[in-house]
Amino acid sequence: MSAETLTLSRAMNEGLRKAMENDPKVLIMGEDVGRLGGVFRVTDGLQKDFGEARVIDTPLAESGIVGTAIGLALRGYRPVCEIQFDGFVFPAFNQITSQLAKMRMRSLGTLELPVVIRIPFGGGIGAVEHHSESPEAYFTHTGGLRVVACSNPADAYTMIQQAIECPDPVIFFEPKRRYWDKAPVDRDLANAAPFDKAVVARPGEDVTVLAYGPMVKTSLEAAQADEGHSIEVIDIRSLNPLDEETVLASVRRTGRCVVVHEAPVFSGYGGELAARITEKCFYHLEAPVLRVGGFSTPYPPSRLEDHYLPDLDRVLDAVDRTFAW
Amino acid sequence: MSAETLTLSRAMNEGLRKAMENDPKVLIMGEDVGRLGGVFRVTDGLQKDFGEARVIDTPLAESGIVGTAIGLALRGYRPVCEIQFDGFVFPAFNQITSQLAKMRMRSLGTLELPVVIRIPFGGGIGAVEHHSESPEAYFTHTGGLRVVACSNPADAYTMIQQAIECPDPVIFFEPKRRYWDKAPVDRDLANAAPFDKAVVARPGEDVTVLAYGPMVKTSLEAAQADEGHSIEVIDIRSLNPLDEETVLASVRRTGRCVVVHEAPVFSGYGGELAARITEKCFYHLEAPVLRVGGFSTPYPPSRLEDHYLPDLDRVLDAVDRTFAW
Amino acid sequence: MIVDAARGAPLGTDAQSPPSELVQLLTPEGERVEHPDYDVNLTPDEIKSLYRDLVIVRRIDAEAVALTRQGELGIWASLLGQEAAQIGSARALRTDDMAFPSYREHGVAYCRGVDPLDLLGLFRGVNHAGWDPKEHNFHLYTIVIGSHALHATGYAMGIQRDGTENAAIVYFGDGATSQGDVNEAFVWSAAQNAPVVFFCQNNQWAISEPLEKQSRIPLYRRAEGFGFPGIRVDGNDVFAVQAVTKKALENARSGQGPTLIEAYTYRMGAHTTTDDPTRYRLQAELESWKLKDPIERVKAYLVKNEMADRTFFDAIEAEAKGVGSDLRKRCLELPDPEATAIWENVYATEHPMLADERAGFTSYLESFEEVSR
Amino acid sequence: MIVDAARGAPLGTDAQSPPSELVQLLTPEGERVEHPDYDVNLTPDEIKSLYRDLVIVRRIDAEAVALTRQGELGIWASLLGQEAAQIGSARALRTDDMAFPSYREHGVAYCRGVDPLDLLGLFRGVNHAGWDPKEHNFHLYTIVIGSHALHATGYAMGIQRDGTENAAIVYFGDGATSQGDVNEAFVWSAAQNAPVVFFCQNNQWAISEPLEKQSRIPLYRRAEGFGFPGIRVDGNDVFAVQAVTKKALENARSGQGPTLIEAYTYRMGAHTTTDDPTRYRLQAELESWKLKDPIERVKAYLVKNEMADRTFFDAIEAEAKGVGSDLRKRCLELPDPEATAIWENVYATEHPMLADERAGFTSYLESFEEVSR
Ligand SMILES: Cc1ncc(C[n+]2csc(CCOP(=O)(O)OP(=O)(O)O)c2C)c(N)n1
Ligand SMILES: Cc1ncc(C[n+]2csc(CCOP(=O)(O)OP(=O)(O)O)c2C)c(N)n1
Ligand SMILES: [Mg+2]
Ligand SMILES: [Mg+2]
Repeated sequence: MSAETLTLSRAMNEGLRKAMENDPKVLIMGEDVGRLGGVFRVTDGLQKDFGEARVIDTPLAESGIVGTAIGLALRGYRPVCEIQFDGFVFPAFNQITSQLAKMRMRSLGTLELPVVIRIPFGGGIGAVEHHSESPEAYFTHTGGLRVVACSNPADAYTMIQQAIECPDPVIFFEPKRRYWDKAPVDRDLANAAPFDKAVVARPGEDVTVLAYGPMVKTSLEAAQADEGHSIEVIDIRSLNPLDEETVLASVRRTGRCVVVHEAPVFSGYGGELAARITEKCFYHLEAPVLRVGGFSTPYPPSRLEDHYLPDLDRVLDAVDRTFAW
Repeated sequence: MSAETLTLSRAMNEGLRKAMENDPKVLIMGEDVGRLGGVFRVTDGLQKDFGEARVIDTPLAESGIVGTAIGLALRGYRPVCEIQFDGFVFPAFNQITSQLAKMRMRSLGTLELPVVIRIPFGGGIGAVEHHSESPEAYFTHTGGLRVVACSNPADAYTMIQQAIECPDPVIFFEPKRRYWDKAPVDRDLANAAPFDKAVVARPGEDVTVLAYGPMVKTSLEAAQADEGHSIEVIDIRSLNPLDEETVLASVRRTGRCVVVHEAPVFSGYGGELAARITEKCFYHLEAPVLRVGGFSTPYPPSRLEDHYLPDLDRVLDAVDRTFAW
Repeated sequence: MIVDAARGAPLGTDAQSPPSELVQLLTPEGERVEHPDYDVNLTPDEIKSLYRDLVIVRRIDAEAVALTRQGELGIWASLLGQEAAQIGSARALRTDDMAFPSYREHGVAYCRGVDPLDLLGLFRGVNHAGWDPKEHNFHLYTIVIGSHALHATGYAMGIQRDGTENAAIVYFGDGATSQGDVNEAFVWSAAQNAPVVFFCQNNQWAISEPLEKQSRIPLYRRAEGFGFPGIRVDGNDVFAVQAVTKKALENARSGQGPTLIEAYTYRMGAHTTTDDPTRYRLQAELESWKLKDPIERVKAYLVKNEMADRTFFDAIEAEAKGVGSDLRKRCLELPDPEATAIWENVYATEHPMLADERAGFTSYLESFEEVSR
Repeated sequence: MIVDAARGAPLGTDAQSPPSELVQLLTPEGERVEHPDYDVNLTPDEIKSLYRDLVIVRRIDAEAVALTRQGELGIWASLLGQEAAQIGSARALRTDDMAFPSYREHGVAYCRGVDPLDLLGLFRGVNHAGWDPKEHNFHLYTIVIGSHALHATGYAMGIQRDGTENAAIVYFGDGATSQGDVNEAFVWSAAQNAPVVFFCQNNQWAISEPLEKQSRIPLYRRAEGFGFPGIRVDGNDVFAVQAVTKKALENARSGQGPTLIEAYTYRMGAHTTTDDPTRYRLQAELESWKLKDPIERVKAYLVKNEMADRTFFDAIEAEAKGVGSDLRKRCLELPDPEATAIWENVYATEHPMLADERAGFTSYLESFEEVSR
């Protein structure tokens, strides 16, 4: 096994590099992705090695980034777009929702748009407004898109390559506060789980905790800290399609479930998980599926984000409540 | 009581007129809202009577419509924006999500944006692509916005006036396939329920059906048709804030609940309702909350919409399933 | 006073003013005129062929309007009056150029070899688009105004990377020039020097809104502000449109970047079959544009120059009629899609939840059949 | 070859070329020069007052950078080098005009009477914006690029409807000109003839991207394409900026509609304190711009014309220092908000779910206190 310890940012970078080496049609585009290497250095060095035609510093216009990426894909390219921060994906929302997601169906399958949209997401880095959003639910509700989130360097490396290879458009969420976390990365793709499968990040017996992106680490820490219960943590990884099988099997076994995400709970992705799990495991559940997440407000100023964001204690509080039901 | 029979479109029109008469700061803006009176004639005659300064035929740019409406609101106006069809709200998504929803909080409450965004929504009119969408979940997940949907002429008349009076931004959904349905309209606002309250549209004993917008009528027809069960139909009206009290009281009484909307079920608003109700009524539920809605695909060509959209039979099928659980 | 101030543009709105800067090679009366920068050199057969296109396309359009009236289509966006803008520009394209239409480009579709029947699917509601864009180098209709201007620009960036001598052309209306996406496409194509031609059919109206609601100067001048050439052409003059488009395409193919063409024309019909233009525009305006009809002037030219006679015109008329009735017949035969089409082509490969939904719905449907059996 | 084709603009990118069309009234050496269309007539006291503004604002900025280095602020967007563009334009405003800043307009904020402390809240993370826009006629900072160009335009439409003689001004960068929203604001303001001045600080960089990634011609020319005037001014010349802005504002107030001003300047510092410009630009460029410093030239002018002496400059220096240390002191005292602020000001009135969340969280927090007691 060729595992080497990398930061998540570096693992992304190497995954992108690999994809570019394997397929000359793969392009990188976005604001500051060239000489600067992106504000999180995910594209560091790629323009130097692959040239300005393949690593494009774009005009400052997100609708333009996604719209021209669609055009490039129609011409046979595989663009990987970087949206600089989560809060800046909204100018591109129209192109994503009405064009990127729908063009395969609109064309009766004659067109495909293998476009990947990378979005560093989530809070916890003390940033100013619009730099800490978790907009995944907007995309999971949009049929035609695949939505995935990586949580660690190893997955970053493999999932980005799988996403680029995928013929469908993929919204690829990267947990920005975990960019500098290090972990071993196995460079052999053959060992990797398919990017549309959930994985059990930590097996357990008593309760299932579902998380993705930055909250996987938080959930694992909670599981570690809880001496009273054996917590199973599942890294959802693919939000749409959801790997129901893995999730339902776990909840049927444990009978309890807590969903964790940073996004506001109200009308968020956790609602889907809770509703679906409840429908499919109704008689297995000892307590309702509980959701831990951001509050139903705009993201607060960063000095308040520790309150706003789920942490180990809030996860454990929810776990405890499922036992007290 | 001064009830008169009006179409929903006409009731909207008269509600808007009333609001404009009551407050000279109320403006109407949108594409074709002037001389044409809007493609659904909701603003018919208003430009003629209130002039071009108050009823503005805007450039063809939705981000511009919402963005300039925000500016007008900052100057003390109360703009009511028309988005011509549901599928055309997405170019304005950035302005709605990052500006309209968040400015009160951003300003520590010194600014308010009493902007109403009217969106004719939903399918069933045999239209081409982008003219039959149900994008409400994108907005219910966005803190800072109020999201309401009217389902009948009487509510159209009162709710639009309440929305315009409200100091918060309101996303106002109008059930486009019901525009030509007629019903009595009570012009006395004092008799109207607050626009953020749900109403029991039809009392019943055995199962609660939750709906809003166009699906209220469908649900009422289902209730009417079901001879085996006594169905209570609740018109949610306000999606955010949700009137939990009315909803929970009903479900606790019936022990069964079906949620109906046209939007795709996956990661939709029904997920929130199901998750929330399950959490708050866990021991009252005889069956999981079931969701009836659009499929997790783009909206299909109109010749397939009768399959795609929930109808009486699909509502009853879900009701039956809650009894068979 | 408020009203006036708010109506805007008191400096003098010349957006609508008589277009003096307009490239014209054929007058409404059918006279050939010279232009210092543009010329066409067409054989009589080529001119007759253009005439044929114009007539047939108008006929296809009329048939679709009739089919809509009879409930066979849900809606139709008529190109009536815009035939020369569409045929002239489309006939300037090479097969391996790529065209991105809006929703009214039935004439362009025809020139790109799309079976008119395939256009009807979307308006009838049996599909969202019925042709393979790659087969015709003619993209799908785009209904969300302006979005496809960016697609064309991106496609043109792909052409640059492929190193081939091709161009993309994108069609949109006067109203579309207000959309952020169209302006972003101007930004991108200029900064990237992309081989794309922006073809704006200024038909004077965006549904009920006249041009001055969008712009106070002629639209072709927008391009200057982005650093590439803009030109206004008589959109009812098929010769001029072809000449101007040809040159813009050549410039694009030879690395000289984008051009904006404003084809000055008129939407003779309603916005769509559901629209009622009597609510917002005057009959007189329509009458004045009738005198500038794009087909009549070619006919006048052919007649004046004795290039065609009655037999020719009758034959074209008959052919067009045939195309129309054939289209009607085939339209009525268009099958409705199966319910399961809802889940098709959403993703490239099996999506477990969609598969569940489809299976669930199928057995739900079967439950009715069982009951009725 | 692909690389070259894709890099774009082989026609000759003059977006970056030496700005000959630039309005200048004071050279980098401190010489007053004449301009046919623009002039300023400032008393020595007024000039000294401008000098004072420039110095104090630079000092506020430097203090904020230092506070960031020391971890007291999370981030800071320095205006270093752009003082004249901001002071010159803001000093042209009337109190009852309205300004819409981007996130770097600390100099404008200062002129609008915003306590510099109130600017720090957002960068420290104790709030999203710390001043009342209505009190200062200075809107909140807008971080999402370009969005506020539409707000300013809408606000200006409100001015039209009120019938008052005012104008709105909106500040944005060179990069922002690529955003759809900014271009839609151009469309709207032209069509509506709104009294708005678009003030673009072209500081040559959008984070790491040089201007030619956004445009191949000078930015001020963008306005032509929309039918209103654009003008490029030496953004490091406080006299010229003031003169040009004053005229544009007067035009707006008197019903002549929008103007685009491109203030040609340079971002002397990093994009923000988290940026590392050595990765993408050369020291030589910085050095050449140092010679055009906006403060030095006013100083040279004052000295040359014997309007100020050492005592004056020392006094200003001391005052600036005082402002800086006072700011530092007050910054350190800025209290963190209470957790319950999360639910405040989201809606105008009580929102039942938010109330539930707040109550739930409060008792959750209390449960810890109980444990720790
Ligand atoms: C983004 C968006 N907003 C609104 C509409 C509704 N709509 C359809 S056509 C049209 C007018 C288009 O005018 P123009 O661009 O001049 O094209 P024309 O129809 O005249 O060919 C409008 C507003 C739309 N399709 N897309
Ligand atoms: C819509 C949006 N996209 C991306 C960003 C991230 N971002 C912040 S500043 C910036 C560059 C802005 O450049 P410019 O407009 O020239 O202003 P300057 O910072 O030079 O003053 C970018 C890309 C943003 N804030 N908003
Ligand atoms: Mg038009
Ligand atoms: Mg800049």
